[in-house]
Amino acid sequence: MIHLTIDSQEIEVEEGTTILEAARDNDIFIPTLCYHDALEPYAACRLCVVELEGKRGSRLVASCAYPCEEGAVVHTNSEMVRRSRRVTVELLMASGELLPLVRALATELGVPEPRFRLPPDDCILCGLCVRACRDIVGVAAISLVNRGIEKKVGSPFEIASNACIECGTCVLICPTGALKLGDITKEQKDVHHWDSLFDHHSCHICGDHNLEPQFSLDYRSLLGEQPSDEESSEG
Amino acid sequence: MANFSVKVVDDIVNDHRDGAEGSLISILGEIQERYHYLPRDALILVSQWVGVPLSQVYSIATFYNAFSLKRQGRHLVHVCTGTACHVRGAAQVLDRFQRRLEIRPGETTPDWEFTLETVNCLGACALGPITVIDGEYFGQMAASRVDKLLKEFGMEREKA
Amino acid sequence: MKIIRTPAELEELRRTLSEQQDPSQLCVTVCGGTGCLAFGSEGVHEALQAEIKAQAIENRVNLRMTGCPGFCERGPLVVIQPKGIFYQRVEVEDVPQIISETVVKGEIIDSLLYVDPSTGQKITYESEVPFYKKQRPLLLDMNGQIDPTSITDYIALGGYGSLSKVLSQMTPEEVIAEVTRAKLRGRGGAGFPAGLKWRFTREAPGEAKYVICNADEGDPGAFMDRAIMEGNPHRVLEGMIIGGYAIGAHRGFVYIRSEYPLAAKHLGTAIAQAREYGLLGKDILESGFDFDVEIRLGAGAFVCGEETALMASIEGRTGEPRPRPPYPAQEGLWGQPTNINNVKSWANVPLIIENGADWYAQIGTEGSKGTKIFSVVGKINNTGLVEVPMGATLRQIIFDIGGGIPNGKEFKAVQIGGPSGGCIPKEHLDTPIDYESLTELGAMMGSGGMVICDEDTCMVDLARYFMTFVQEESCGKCVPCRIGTKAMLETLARITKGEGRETDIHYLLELAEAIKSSSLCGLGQTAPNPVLSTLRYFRDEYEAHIYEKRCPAKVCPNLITYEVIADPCTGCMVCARNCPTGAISGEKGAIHTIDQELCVRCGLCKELCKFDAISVS
Amino acid sequence: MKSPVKDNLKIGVFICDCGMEIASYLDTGSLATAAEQLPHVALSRSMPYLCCRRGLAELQEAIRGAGLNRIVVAGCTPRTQEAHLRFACQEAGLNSHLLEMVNIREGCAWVHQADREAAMAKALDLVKAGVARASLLEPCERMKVQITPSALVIGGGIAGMTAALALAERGIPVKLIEKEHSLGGLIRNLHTLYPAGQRASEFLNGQIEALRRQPNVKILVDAQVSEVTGSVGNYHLVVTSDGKDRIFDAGAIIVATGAQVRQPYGLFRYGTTKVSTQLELENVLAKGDLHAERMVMLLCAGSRDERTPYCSGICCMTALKQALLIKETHPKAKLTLIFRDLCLKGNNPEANIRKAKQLGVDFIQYGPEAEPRVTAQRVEVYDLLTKRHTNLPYDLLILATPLVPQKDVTVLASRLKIPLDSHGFFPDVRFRLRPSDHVERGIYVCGAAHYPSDIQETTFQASSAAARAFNFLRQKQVVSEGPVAVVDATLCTGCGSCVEICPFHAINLRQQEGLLSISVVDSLLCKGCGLCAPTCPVKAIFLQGSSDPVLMAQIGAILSSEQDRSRPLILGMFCEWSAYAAAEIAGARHLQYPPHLRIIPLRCAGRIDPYHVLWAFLNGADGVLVGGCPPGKCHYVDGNQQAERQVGKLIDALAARGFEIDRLRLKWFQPDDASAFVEEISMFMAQIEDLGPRVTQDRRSRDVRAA
Repeated sequence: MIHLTIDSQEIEVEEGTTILEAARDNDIFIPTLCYHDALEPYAACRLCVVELEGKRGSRLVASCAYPCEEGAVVHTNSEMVRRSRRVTVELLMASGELLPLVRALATELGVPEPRFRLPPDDCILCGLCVRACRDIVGVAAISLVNRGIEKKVGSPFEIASNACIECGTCVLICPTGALKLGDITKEQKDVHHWDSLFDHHSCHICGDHNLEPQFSLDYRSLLGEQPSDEESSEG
Repeated sequence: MANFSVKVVDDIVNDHRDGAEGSLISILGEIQERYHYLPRDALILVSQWVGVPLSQVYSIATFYNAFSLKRQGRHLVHVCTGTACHVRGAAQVLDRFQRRLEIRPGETTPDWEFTLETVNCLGACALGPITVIDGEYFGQMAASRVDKLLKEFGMEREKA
Repeated sequence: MKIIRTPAELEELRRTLSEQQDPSQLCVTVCGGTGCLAFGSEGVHEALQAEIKAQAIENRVNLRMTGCPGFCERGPLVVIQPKGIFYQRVEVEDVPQIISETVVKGEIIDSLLYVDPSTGQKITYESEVPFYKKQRPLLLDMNGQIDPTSITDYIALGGYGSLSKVLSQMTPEEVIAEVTRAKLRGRGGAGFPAGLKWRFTREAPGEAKYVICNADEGDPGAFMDRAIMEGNPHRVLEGMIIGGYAIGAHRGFVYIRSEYPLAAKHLGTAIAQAREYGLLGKDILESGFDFDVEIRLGAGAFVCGEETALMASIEGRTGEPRPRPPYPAQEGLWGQPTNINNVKSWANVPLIIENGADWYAQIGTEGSKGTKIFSVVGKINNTGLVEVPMGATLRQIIFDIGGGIPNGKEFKAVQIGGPSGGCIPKEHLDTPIDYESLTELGAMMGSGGMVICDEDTCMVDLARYFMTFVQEESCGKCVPCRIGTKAMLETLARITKGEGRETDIHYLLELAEAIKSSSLCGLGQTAPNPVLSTLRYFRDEYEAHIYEKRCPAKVCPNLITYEVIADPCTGCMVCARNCPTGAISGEKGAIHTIDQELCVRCGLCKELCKFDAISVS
Repeated sequence: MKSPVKDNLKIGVFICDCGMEIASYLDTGSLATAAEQLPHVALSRSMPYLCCRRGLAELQEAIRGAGLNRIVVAGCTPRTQEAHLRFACQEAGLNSHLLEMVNIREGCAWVHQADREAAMAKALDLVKAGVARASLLEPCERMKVQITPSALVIGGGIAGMTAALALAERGIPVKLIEKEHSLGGLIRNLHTLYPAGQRASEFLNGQIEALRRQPNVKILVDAQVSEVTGSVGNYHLVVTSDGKDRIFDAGAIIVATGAQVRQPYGLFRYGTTKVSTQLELENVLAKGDLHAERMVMLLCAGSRDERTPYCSGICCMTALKQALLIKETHPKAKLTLIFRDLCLKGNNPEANIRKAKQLGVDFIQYGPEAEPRVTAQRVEVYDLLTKRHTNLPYDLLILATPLVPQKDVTVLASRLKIPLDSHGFFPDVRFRLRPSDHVERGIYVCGAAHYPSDIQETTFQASSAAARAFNFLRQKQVVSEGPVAVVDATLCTGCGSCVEICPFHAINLRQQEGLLSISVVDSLLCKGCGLCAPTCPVKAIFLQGSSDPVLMAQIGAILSSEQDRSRPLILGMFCEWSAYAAAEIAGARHLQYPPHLRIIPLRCAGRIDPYHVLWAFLNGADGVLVGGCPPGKCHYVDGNQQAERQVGKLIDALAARGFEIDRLRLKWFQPDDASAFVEEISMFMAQIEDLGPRVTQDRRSRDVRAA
């Protein structure tokens, strides 16, 4: 058993319990976005950061992943925490008015009108859908593609995924409702697609002859594949 | 540009058979080296042979700078934008290449001749600013040298 | 090739090898480091080979392509041993002369000698070059001497002696104790005590354990790791084997960034040779200890320098960091205890074992032991690698060794530690450098990249540069790093464009603090440093950009104008012909004028004008 | 583990507060107390977080301590937590299939926030149903089968050879069988290859050489598969080669039987001396005795029309290749290429067109509406570009005829139990099912057998098929878990209707000496959709965990409601892939809808049996809503159609007896369209409200019985 103090509350927990779990069991609220009981901690949204006192001054740690340590002193809502949370929330709001939780936090922390804007997007890249698809459903039809500010959730080659079983778990678990099954299964390739009427890339020489029918490659489309522009019609 | 061959990919993967998932990046690296980009078929085959989800292969292919999903031009132009090169004016050199080739970094000229890329540091800072074309180093670059260099690599089109 | 089975056999081999070597033997060494190769040393080497053959003096002269001794600025470097005659900026054309004059007749070729810019006098011998004289090469010592692709060269100089000592005379605990006593600190940048890390990993439970050499030298402008791997790969290997023995690991990985093909090649050769000689593999030197090493190439991701991201990459996933704890020492590669150290750290290990912890501990300062290699680049006369004891001052490095700033320009600041580091202005030139003092000054040791800035360097632009870098390299997992760095970059870009607002500096500070404190991994936590330190020492430059819409260093394109100075202009048309936007007009022989509307401030005209008739303001 | 005898059933009920997520809308405490009263419930309690470390520990403790042998968990959606809970049960020594989850969060607490009372009533009904169901649950055992580590490749064409080689190189013993006397398939008849123009024979010989050098490959020519028995991972094959029968086993089968070129007799004067197919031209070119001066190539000859609606994919490239070849050898020759569309693949399709144009090949585009006319002397065609009729005199007309399936495909298909598409090619069937619910069959199709494809495409498919076969074999064993159909041999009459209906060919009739033959379920192939159950006239086949008794108990329990009966009570029997998913997502989004709906999830709407519906009405349902996947979207091929049939039948029967058939509805739902779901429910609800409560008990039961 491990003993620690969270917001001046003496708490005893089993070894291996995270600060977040410990707090929840004692009705101490810590905001989270990318956390889900059924999944491994991801520690990406940084809303759940808490102040951990240490020899060399306090520091912030992600409570969803940080294990309770004997004698630890934790503050879940100190000024340090609130300062960082305020910025995080403001940054989250850069891509649009988001889910209730964030809006609630914004008002509570007195976050100003975001001073920085990104193209509107409901996805906050909490990765829940991707992790659920991989770790719960076990098909890994979608993944995080690109990196940095370009990062997004997508299926391979960003066309209909053939691994997707359309179970809807990703949609169910998405906290912002940003994800539609259609995004992953749009134009779900039908086995006969290659013999259907196709629209064409047109020839670069006279612009009139029609080149490769887009769906002549049904087999690949089944593999989440489609003849790509640069492969099919550029000279 | 070498035409994509299934056999080549088969063999590359087969060489890494025991490495399994751990060798994924090495495999993609070899394919990239062979074709200067990662053909879609190749990614699909790799995922199937190695036995990892295509989505994972795809996210790796899009995560690392060394990989490209777009077909590359005949000549690869790498402009070093490392710190040393930057303070010595790499920006102007890059700018000149962009104007001359009329493409941004990561893009390829419509005639599939040149692909322009930036690279973070080649560790040959003494020569900064550096440009590498098809593996050949050109040190102490200057905007004024760009045109000549491009001509050497067979760029005919007149200045835009 | 015969396998070395016992320490005795190793010693035996070493003796025979050194006996074969005649100290008076003529030997021409050519630097084969990437820097010199880029200068064309490959060609020089081939030419020398051909010439030696042509002159039929193979039996009298050895030719050797070595690693990088550090003086990249003057490459390609050629040294003629045993005298150590030092030729620089050698070209293929010079080769016949070198052979006929120097090698055969022993005469010095003046034109190829190095001229000390400060004194103006020619220097004949390598040992007298000030750039080398004031250094203390421990890790780079062999780079100029041995052929990195030959294990025997290394063994001849006592290589693998430490390994044999460890395996035959020391228990793992003793090894760890020795490293701990030497106070070796991780050279990756954070400076965590290596001995301690080793012990954690050794004591952590796990069915398999791993050691990793972090050779993902992503920090732009730093290339000392590359120099070590290219020039003396066996020492890194030896260090890893010793570490593996101490920790109880049987498998090691070297994670090299793909931008370093030569380093990977040499290390690969080294591994193959070590296996061949039985120094890797089963029951090394009859100790019963098995160990092997694999190379894993990175694929271009700065974040993979972060240990958890690096391990993810080795496991074949995207290089996304994961929260720590658990630390690699507890749960690393494939969930097993793993010890990650930087190339330099590993290379230090054989030295410590060979000369003892006490010897090592007396080099450097109280807190930071041993030497540190800096790559000194940017606005500096002697670009190159500088190895000095911890505690050397910036002045020594930049002026005594680095030869100061070119073209009589004014030194402004030095940027240390790359994207995670900060800049240090001239008032601190005399601070002795170690981990603590640098952190004090808002910089950090980092990999040891030093970028020298002179008066023409805009610190705001430099900050923006680094922010662009981390912003592009951010893996995008956590919010502060993904969106925060973007926000900072936008703000900086705005400032350099002359659209800065009063609130911007405050906003930057606010963001910086949050990103530092709440990011998931080291990349994010240190990303704001360049901005913070420039703000700390050069706030005035920021203010000049924001309030006066002025770039003091005349760098930021939107804040400068190019103009033709009337009298020097001869109307030669060069600028007009080359202007990419046709902004320059003027008759032949008449003074030209620049249309500020059309001008894109590419600087081409200024660069091309032979009469300095273009001014920037 | 053996199932406990009914009388010592010990059911444990655990109600999760989910922090305040559930507790702030539902009184979990009194739910627990209420559940305590239910039959066989030995223990019932509510807990703050069931999913957390502590919660799971408590659950396991209770199982061990109180000796519980059935568990009902009322909390959040099973989708995310079920796996963890099942695992916890398993750990505590309880078969994981004896756990029943009731969704009172997305399914109740979050969606009826306005009407707490009704929500409570609903929650209780859901728990009741859970308990009723749990008490009838039986353990399912997982079954493991070793895989025979070898492969059979059918077809020695380029596809077959590529696949065989790839597998062999990875140490898999491969039998490669070819029905012809020599390997190579279609390519044997080719002269050169597109686009590089390499000699086909060289290419082919290279391939064959590599194959012969490979010790892991055994080649059988003049061979055909004459019998296939066994199942997933272990196929027992009889291959007839030159009269002799060879018998061997294989874990995986790759179908690479290729296709054939149609001989279009009668079409465009084919059969006369001046008209030939591309394939015949290949031979001419190979021999080098081409003597025509004026040549016309007609593309899409006999394809992309009513009879053969598909694009054969490779003819355009062949035509272009041949054109270039001819122009090289006969620069003088006049050559016109008449096409509808040019289907060219590869990096730079224009390159060859340009080349051909430069060499003087004329291109004329025609449209389907104006097909070229071929007379003995000339080809008359309407040029779409010039909008003019053109006459082309010819000495040789080359028809680009499509690839069509091999003659014997149907036989092979039935032997391997794999489907054929409408044209007679082997489609690539993909199951949209959870990995845990189905095992791969180990049969893979590639090459022209799959659809007309060029060499690049074919080799790609072959490698891909080989890769999947390789990873299938590499597993060493297949494991199937979860509910499957079971036959009660004492009842089965061997009528074969379940064999008919099973979308996965998982049921076979076993002949018995002197007895009625009976149905036997291949539990590796069974995906547990339950389509078979309603079709069995004697109810001899049932789905584990979803048998009629179980479902009826659930229905009975869920409708024995204490809710205010002035409001209608509606039963939803929802396919878990569509309607139920939509309901859960509506919950996750906190969309509000009337609380008088009780949902029972099914694997597939096709499981619905008229009796279930009647039973529901008998038990006081005012309306029954059946929800399934939209047409073409069923995860079990055509379960939704079966549902439609069943419900349709019932509606007619009820209508015939003047029953208000508006009380029974079948609706299609998109899994992720939560708002549409809410709309549907509200509409149906309103409809039932208008109809008012059902007529009196006795009357009702009478007319239902009559039905």
